[in-house]
Amino acid sequence: MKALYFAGVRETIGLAEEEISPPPDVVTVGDLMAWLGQRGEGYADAFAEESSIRAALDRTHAWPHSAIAGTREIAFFPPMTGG
Amino acid sequence: MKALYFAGVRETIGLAEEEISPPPDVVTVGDLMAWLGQRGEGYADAFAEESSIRAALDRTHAWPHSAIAGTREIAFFPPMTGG
Amino acid sequence: MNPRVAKPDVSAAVRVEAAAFDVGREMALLTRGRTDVGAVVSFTGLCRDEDGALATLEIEHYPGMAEDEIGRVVESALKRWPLQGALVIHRYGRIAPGEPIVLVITLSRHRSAAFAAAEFLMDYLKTAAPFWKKQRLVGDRPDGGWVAAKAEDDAATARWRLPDAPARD
Amino acid sequence: MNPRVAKPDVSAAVRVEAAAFDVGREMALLTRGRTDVGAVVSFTGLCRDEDGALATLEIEHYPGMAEDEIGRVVESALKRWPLQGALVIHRYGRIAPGEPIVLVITLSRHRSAAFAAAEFLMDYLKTAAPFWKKQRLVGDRPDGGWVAAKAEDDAATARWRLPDAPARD
Repeated sequence: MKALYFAGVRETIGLAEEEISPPPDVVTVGDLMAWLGQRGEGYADAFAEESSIRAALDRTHAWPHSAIAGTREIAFFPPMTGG
Repeated sequence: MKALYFAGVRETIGLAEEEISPPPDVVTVGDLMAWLGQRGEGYADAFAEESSIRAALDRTHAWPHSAIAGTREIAFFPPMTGG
Repeated sequence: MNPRVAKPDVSAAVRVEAAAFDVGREMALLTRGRTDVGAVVSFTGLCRDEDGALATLEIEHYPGMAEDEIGRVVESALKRWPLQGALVIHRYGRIAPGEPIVLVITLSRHRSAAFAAAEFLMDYLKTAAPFWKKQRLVGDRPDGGWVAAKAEDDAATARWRLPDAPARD
Repeated sequence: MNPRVAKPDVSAAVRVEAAAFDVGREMALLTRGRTDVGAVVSFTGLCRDEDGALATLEIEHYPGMAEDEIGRVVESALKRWPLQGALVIHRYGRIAPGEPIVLVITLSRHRSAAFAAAEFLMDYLKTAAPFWKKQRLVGDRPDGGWVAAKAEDDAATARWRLPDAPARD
């Protein structure tokens, strides 16, 4: 599964994208955030507050409870400030 | 006092403008409409229905009960359809 | 007419003219050299051909009052919303289908004021600016008569009325 | 991306690009040759200099999702209002104060639909389109950080929510 990081999340983690292989007990977006949060300091900071992160599964907005099964691309980013 | 007629009112009366000298008992816009309505066939038709006519005193919207004293220019026209 | 408003950095203008206007050009002139404007809303009213029935529209207006009345509506908008600029152009004379009739542009720091003021200006223009449209039709009977005022336009204007403002009719 | 809609005479387009756009030109292209459109509303979002503090804005976006998400919002607008056309352009990259960032244009027979749809599109873009703004400041400390999302933008989006639509968060 490809993970993409944008804006503040990208800067805090220090990576724009990477391949990840979460274990089978990582079922939801929220599970994945908790799992990623344990990969190191940048990750821990980026995922410290679940409510300040948004996620998209295959380029569609998702929620913490959304299931990640079958997803090819997951993205994490702060609340959007376009327009 | 100068009287101006626009759009359907102008066509029905057959005049775009004229000088008028209403008698002293013509006090309001409504009085003036009744007085003008007696000047001939076109006028009678134009002023037959008070609710379908709008008036302006010196280029400001007025009501049937508005007093005409001191007015230099009065205009009559149908409801507006600009924009 | 060009009613300059005393507030700094607010440019308000009203034009009543026969010639067609260029929306992009008017917008560029209003925003040129400015770095304090965040939102520009424009409304352009175009002449529809009524499914091919309309040949041309003839717009009659009350010279002098048209400018004054639009100017008053612009002043109301400037009092009501934190605008940085407002432009209204209304054409008169003969207008072909597809041509522009009316233009409203509003400038503000934020979008909500610019949107609300533009819609307010259009609603008031429709019911209070002294313009009348006559239709010239395609075919043997070219006189399509005067366009009738719409009750929905009065309703659209009424919703902007402040609680303490007197009703107009 | 250019999601053509099956309905006749409705042109919908979404563009995400670095280059600046020309509002007048885009409007002219949308209305060219048409005599059925009565109302054109445009919204242009400009980069403000924040009273001289801002040097440039850097807009990051999620390529692919940005186009898809705006396309979905445009589809919603087309379902909700009788539009004859809709265009959304959103820029990314480095943008100087005074430059345009986002453009929304809506076409309809009547003004109320064009106004409502343009405001709806802007409200949704603000909260749902994957763009993030970073400020570069004038002076010794150029990093102004990421612009924070505003609660008022969420509230503006929420008011368009239909009674049966699920909340997004």
